[in-house]
Amino acid sequence: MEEREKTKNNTEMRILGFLCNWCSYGGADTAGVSRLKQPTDLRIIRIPCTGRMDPLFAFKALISGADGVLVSGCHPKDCHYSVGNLYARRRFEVLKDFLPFLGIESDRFHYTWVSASEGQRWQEVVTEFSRRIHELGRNPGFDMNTNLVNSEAR
Amino acid sequence: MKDNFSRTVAYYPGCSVEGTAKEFDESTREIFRVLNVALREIPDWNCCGSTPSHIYDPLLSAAISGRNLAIAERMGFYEVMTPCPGCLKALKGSIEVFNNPLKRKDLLNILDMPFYGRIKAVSVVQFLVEDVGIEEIERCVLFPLEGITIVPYYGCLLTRPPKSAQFDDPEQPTSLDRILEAIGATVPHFPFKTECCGATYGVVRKDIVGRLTGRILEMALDLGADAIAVACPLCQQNLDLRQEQIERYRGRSFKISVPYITQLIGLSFGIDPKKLGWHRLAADPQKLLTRFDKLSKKRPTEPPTIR
Amino acid sequence: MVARRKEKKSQNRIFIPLEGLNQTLENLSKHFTVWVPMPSGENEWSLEFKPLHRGCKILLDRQSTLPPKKVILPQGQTLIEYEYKKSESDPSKQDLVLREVIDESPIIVFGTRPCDVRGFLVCDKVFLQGRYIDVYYRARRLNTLFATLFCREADDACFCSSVGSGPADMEGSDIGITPIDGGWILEGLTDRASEIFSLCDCEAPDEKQIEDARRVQEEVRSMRVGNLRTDGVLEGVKGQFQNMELWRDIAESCLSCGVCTYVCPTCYCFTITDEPQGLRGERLRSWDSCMFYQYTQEASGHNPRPTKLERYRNRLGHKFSYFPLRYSGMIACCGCGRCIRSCPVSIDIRQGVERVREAHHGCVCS
Amino acid sequence: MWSEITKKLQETVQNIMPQVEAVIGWERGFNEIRIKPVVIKKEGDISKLVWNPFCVQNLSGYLVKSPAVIPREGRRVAICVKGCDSRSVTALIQEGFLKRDQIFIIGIPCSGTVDWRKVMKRLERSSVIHRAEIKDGRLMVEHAEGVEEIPLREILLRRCLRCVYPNPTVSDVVIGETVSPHIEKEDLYKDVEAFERKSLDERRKFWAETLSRCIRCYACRNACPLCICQDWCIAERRDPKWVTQKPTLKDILLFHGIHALHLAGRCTECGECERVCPMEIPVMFIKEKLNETTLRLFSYEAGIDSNLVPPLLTFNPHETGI
Amino acid sequence: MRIGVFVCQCGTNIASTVDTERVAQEVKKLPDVVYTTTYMYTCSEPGQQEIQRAIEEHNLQGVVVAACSPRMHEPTFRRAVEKAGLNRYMFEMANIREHVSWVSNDREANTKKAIELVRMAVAKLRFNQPLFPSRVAINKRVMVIGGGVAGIQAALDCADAGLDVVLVERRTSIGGKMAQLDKTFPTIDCSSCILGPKMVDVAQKENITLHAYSEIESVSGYVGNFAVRVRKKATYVDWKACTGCGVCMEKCPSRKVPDEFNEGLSFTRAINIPFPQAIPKKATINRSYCIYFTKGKCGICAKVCPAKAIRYDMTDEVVTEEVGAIIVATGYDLFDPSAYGEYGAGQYRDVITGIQYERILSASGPFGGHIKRPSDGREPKDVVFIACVGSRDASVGRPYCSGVCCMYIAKQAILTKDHIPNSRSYVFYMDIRSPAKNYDEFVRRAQEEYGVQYIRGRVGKIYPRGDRLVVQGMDTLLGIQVEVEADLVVLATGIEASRGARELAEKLHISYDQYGFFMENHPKLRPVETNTAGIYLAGVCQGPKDIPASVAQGSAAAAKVLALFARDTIETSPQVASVTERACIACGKCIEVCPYGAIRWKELKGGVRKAEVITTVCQGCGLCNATCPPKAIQLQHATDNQILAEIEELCA
Repeated sequence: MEEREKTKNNTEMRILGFLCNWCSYGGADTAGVSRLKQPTDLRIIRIPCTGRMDPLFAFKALISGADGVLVSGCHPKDCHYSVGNLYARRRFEVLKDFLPFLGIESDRFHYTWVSASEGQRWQEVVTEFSRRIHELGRNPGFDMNTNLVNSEAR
Repeated sequence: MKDNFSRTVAYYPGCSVEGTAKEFDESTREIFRVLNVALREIPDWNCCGSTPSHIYDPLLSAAISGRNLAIAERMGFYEVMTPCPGCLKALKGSIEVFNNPLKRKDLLNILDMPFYGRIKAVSVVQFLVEDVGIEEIERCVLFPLEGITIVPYYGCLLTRPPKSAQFDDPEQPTSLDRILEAIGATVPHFPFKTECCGATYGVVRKDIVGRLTGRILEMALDLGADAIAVACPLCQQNLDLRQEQIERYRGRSFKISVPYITQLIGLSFGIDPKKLGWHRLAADPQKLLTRFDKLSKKRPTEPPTIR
Repeated sequence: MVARRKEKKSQNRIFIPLEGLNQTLENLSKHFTVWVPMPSGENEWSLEFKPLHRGCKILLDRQSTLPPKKVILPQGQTLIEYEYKKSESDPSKQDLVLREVIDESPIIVFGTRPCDVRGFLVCDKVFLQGRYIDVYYRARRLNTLFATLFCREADDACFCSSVGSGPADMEGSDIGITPIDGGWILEGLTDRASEIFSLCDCEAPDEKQIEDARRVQEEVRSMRVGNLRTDGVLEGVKGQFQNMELWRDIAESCLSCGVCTYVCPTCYCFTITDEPQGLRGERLRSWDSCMFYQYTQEASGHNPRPTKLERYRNRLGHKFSYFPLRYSGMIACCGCGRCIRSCPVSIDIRQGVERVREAHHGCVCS
Repeated sequence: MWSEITKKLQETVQNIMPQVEAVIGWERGFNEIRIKPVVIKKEGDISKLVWNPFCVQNLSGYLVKSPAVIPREGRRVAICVKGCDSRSVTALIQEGFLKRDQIFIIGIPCSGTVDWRKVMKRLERSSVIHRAEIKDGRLMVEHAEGVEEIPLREILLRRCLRCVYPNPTVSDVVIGETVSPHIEKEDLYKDVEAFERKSLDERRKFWAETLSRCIRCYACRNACPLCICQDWCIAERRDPKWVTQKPTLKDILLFHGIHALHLAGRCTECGECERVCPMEIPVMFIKEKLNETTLRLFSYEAGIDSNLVPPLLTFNPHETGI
Repeated sequence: MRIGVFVCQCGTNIASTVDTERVAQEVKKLPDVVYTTTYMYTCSEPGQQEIQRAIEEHNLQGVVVAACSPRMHEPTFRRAVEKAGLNRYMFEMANIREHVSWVSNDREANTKKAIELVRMAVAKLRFNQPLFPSRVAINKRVMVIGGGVAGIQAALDCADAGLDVVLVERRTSIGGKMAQLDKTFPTIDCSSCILGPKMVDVAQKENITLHAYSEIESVSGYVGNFAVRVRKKATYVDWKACTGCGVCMEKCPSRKVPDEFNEGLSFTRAINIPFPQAIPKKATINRSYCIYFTKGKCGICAKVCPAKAIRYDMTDEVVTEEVGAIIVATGYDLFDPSAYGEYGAGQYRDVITGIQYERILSASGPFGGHIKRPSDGREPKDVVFIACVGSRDASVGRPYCSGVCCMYIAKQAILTKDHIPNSRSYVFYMDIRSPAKNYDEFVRRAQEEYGVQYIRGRVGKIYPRGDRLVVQGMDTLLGIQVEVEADLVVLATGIEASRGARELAEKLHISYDQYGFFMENHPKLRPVETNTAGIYLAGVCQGPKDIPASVAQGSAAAAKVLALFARDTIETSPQVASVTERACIACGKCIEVCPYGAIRWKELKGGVRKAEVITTVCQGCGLCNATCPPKAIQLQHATDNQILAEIEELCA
């Protein structure tokens, strides 16, 4: 109960992380092994490469109620699959630019590069992104699951 | 008047050319008239701050030069040209400070006038090479300096530091070489083209300038040069005005003329040496001018109109 | 007061002045959900039936883009809500709890046109006749009343008179609406009407208004909208079933989109899906369209209608041949012309029918 | 003027008919202002062909979408294109769906096409249209209730009012005089910019309200010549299950997101998606934003150069700031 | 599906900040979960047995372990469930240690996070499918690209072990840079004397196929089965017939051809054999100097050739070699010192590079082993060496140390003294880097025994004085400017990536660093492997190194190939892309983006095309999956459904 009190003021945000298996997932592991403390909001999904990351995954998450989506992969030119992240960064950049057009803050989607050795950098990335999402607050979204106006209608 | 020129550029003369380097200013204005470029002197320009200001406070230095740039910008210019490499460095320094996001605000606060940092500062030499073009210079030559051997001397600041200068090769520049070749002179490879002349030590440590300038002069003589072409008022002062001093120091007679590149260009354009300020040089240029009169033949082609 | 109300109760006609429409319907909306045609967006030409809300703009001067089909047959309708209850002691055991969602709230659809109501008469055959009665449809259908306009707004796409209906066809409607100068005359057609009139708080029309209305109705009754001939098409579709050149001719430009079926008052095709979320979920019935490839996609991978040609053939055939063959000659088309008007490539179902007849009989005799 | 071009068009088709499999063009629809696509396969049908500002449809989809009009070996299919349509053809060539030598492109410069709904709105009622004629930039409509004259500019489709490629960018023959664009290229995305000056809340509200009208008929998708998934669109399929059948805004938005992001860097702004929407949703506006993005980030415009690869299907290892 | 969830306490590593009991209780409520438990050390032998027991007892069809990182123990648990009869891909891990218990002390938040991570793992597992690896046969031939010392060593080691080897060399002879060297440090033994026998060995081994004067055109395939197209450039001499007699070279009238082997210090003929010990010892015509090709007539070589081997009409030929592994040993090039304008390289003829000096010192060099100045042939008395020309200098884009210059300068200074006893050598250096066996002793000998003057500082300028050169620099130890008059200046030019290295890397699908050196898989633990299975690195192409290190790496790469070839087949991961054919719309976008060329067209009847994945080539990156618009191509074990399930579990 006391524990619960402690977290109450600081409601968790719903943050999804898509991490490539080779660099950033390892980087997050490194941060853990080094006991680098981080905010607890992030939930990580392991993907083979940022090239696997369809921007629509992030898009769907953000219109389904996620407050933030963080994608991290190998540094450009260090991609395990040589070019996956080079395709990915173009797609992410487009998505970042697109979201505000629909009324979703660009900052709710962030992508970065963290290598398997950069535990400390991972800590910084998570801390900073979580801070930013807390600053933005809940994603008001699109009146998510309730049926449309005149729900009866359709 | 303006309409008759092919282009117009903002001109920042700087203090030196109002004093010891008057001939640099005179010859610059003369040749640009032939080259069909109008120089618009920045109205109410102030001193660039020179060495003292940036040693005292780089921000102050940036603001002092920034004012000149801001005025030029307000006049609608995107480029300001200055003969003096010292002034050039100060002007460029100001733009560098502007481009530093941490310092921009402070600079603008001091400046207290609109400044957008889109203006570029260039030296006369850079303007001649990049904006006017060597071919255009060559086209305007009436009396090629044939048979005359001239070594180019760039000094320290014209091409360096490379990050700020963004012009020519920092260690092995060729822009003056190419201009000299274009006006018909013989240009030997001059290994000391970027060696230091001793700069302001001419006042406090004559021995250093004696040694440094001395070897430059000696190398030029050894290469059989009739003149050393320069593009910096301070270098010119050390090489020309102090030549006698250095002769005493080195125990060797030089008597070599040290004109500005613009004076040489002017000569080839057929402009009266007097208008180009040749008479103001300390080391007597008469020998060179006589040689020029004797050797040069007017080009058969009709000259471009000289206004 | 009491006497007056009584008098009203017995009346079979009321007059709603132009400016009194919203108020009258708002009165009704205390007892019913009142659906009216209104612009689908601020500056749009399209109209949609939506539940009345205060200050909304009711437009009765043109046919709605979307028919009121969704009032009875929503685009997405939860039929059943379900939940798995896991046993506390043994997580491998669980019970299934079901809840049927049947909506019986009373509804009035105000401002329908004969073609709109005709659509429901077609759907009724499917959902309310025979061995299987659709309880979800029935619940809504029985609790919905229609106030229908005598329609004067036919355009080039309309052809209701050609399919057994007409601009004055009041079959299936509970109230007839006749537009006259200065307002509307509402006329009870079924027993349920008078009950509604009593809630409207309106005056009875005067003699002149009744006369005006009579003249309008006369005029509308005399109108014949559309000159499509449907004789012989019943067999025509069957006969030309394999004539793919014909169908290519008719539907080559079809985009395979669902506009025609979604704007059609008689198209009732649906799909049923389960939409789970953890241990809960719902069984959903949603609109589907025979123009979609996925509609007939079979689990085996086979698709009996692989191209738009087969699919368009089905749409036309179903409306003008298969349905009438099954339901004693009733054409499953109400002639509203919505599919023609909204089609992105202006495919005209009338032309399709004519081509079929022409191909079957070798000539067009009209 | 239009009849002249129609005549010229018919003459041209007459000439090329022996060499082509078919000609995809436009013919009169159920009234004067509604035109529909037609595939001419025999000489006798050539007289059906028309050209006028009611020829709204982009026909390029018929070249690739099943069952497409496909030429036999060694023959070609002729297609009539407006400026905007020609970019779609180029984009299809770019992505390998078409070969340039399989098609014969009849280019028609276009000064704008008419939005029939705007005409109806001006008439203020639905009515039988007897005659429609365009002269000197005005449309004259003779209908059951009277005659109406409307300046053409007021009834053009939104896509046409912001058209910068009115002349075909690729063609084998051009019919008609070159016309000048309605707007300057630098103004192309000024609507996008204006919209982006609104607050995020306003933008979100706008899309929530506008998209709530969507009935998921997929006309926007099917009319798009570059929406190549068609029958296999993930918005309609259950495996993989991206979108549910639930009639929620989330699912509608997801469909439009899929549609838009799949077209990022590929959309040629022919505006068909928006034109065909029965609910008058400005579907193209979403793509305009993505095109503005790809133009700014990658200096790329789709359907201009058939040798280029769309920016999201390639990469540049050296680009920075991305 | 019947799913079991095992929540690991990891001693106290997890349990101290996560309420594992509660996690186990909470996830019991999830659909399909029929069994949950906690365990102290799940990865331990008894822990694994507990999983196996539960699988049997509860008839589990899928297992989730919530424990450490899958990068740690996923293979362990996969093996464990496999032993109990489950497919190894019916297993998922939730990382509640590295990503939860170790990064926060907030027990409540951690527990909630752990529950959600397990929920996501369960959600994904419900979409898992059993997957089965396939096996492919290995083609036990190996290709070595680059015939320098590293490549030669690798080729010989492989050949000695009985493998068929294909050696591809860009130049007309193998030997590489080492063949150009005079002596080697720190032993001063003759370079060609130790390399020569190895080169001959290559020529004589029957199981080595040598393609000299050849370049890699394209590479396809995958580990065990590569197909490499090799372009054999036209030599205009039939090498089968050529005996290497050299008559053509003697008689060739085109005599002003810069001798590449001698670094341009002398001339050779338009038809030439690069050096006497060349392997293969065959003549090649240099087209741009050959009079027959430039003027259209001559043909002297054809006339004099006793073997009638001249073929003016020869064209490039492309051969395809099928191999199971590739060793890349493409070596390096030397920095072009003209970037340093102040040194006047190219300007002053007596300012030369280290490799040029190497040729001057060599008995087979331009001056027959006598040290002479290129300008006037005079024997130099004062020789200045300048270190770090194009090394450790960010301003010319070479911030790295080339590793060998300090040593070769010392060697060259010693040799100078040996050749000209009364000479003086000066070395301008930044630091002396001599860390290997006997290296520092060698440098000391140069300083102490040979009296080489080491001056710590950079050179600022070189300028002529009379026919000599003045080297003006800084002595940072004394803090003064120094000027040294020299007869000859040697610039110790640094190592840079071989020209064409980047293009080759792209053909091979291996990565390279910003300077063009190929990337090893792990800088410490996998130094000769690349990220592409079956492709190995040897020598300087991976980064600057000296001869012993290059040779060692050549052998190491050979050992890796032998280890790979010790098996007859290799298992390929089933985590590859797979096409749902009927949903494929044949847009070809997957083919366009695939970094491995692992997707190709498949023709169905009726001219219908569909994409097809070559499962053995596919590396499982999923780029195609993200690109495919109708999602007809799905990456197994990371399908859309699986990822969407995870997203929805969290967001819905």
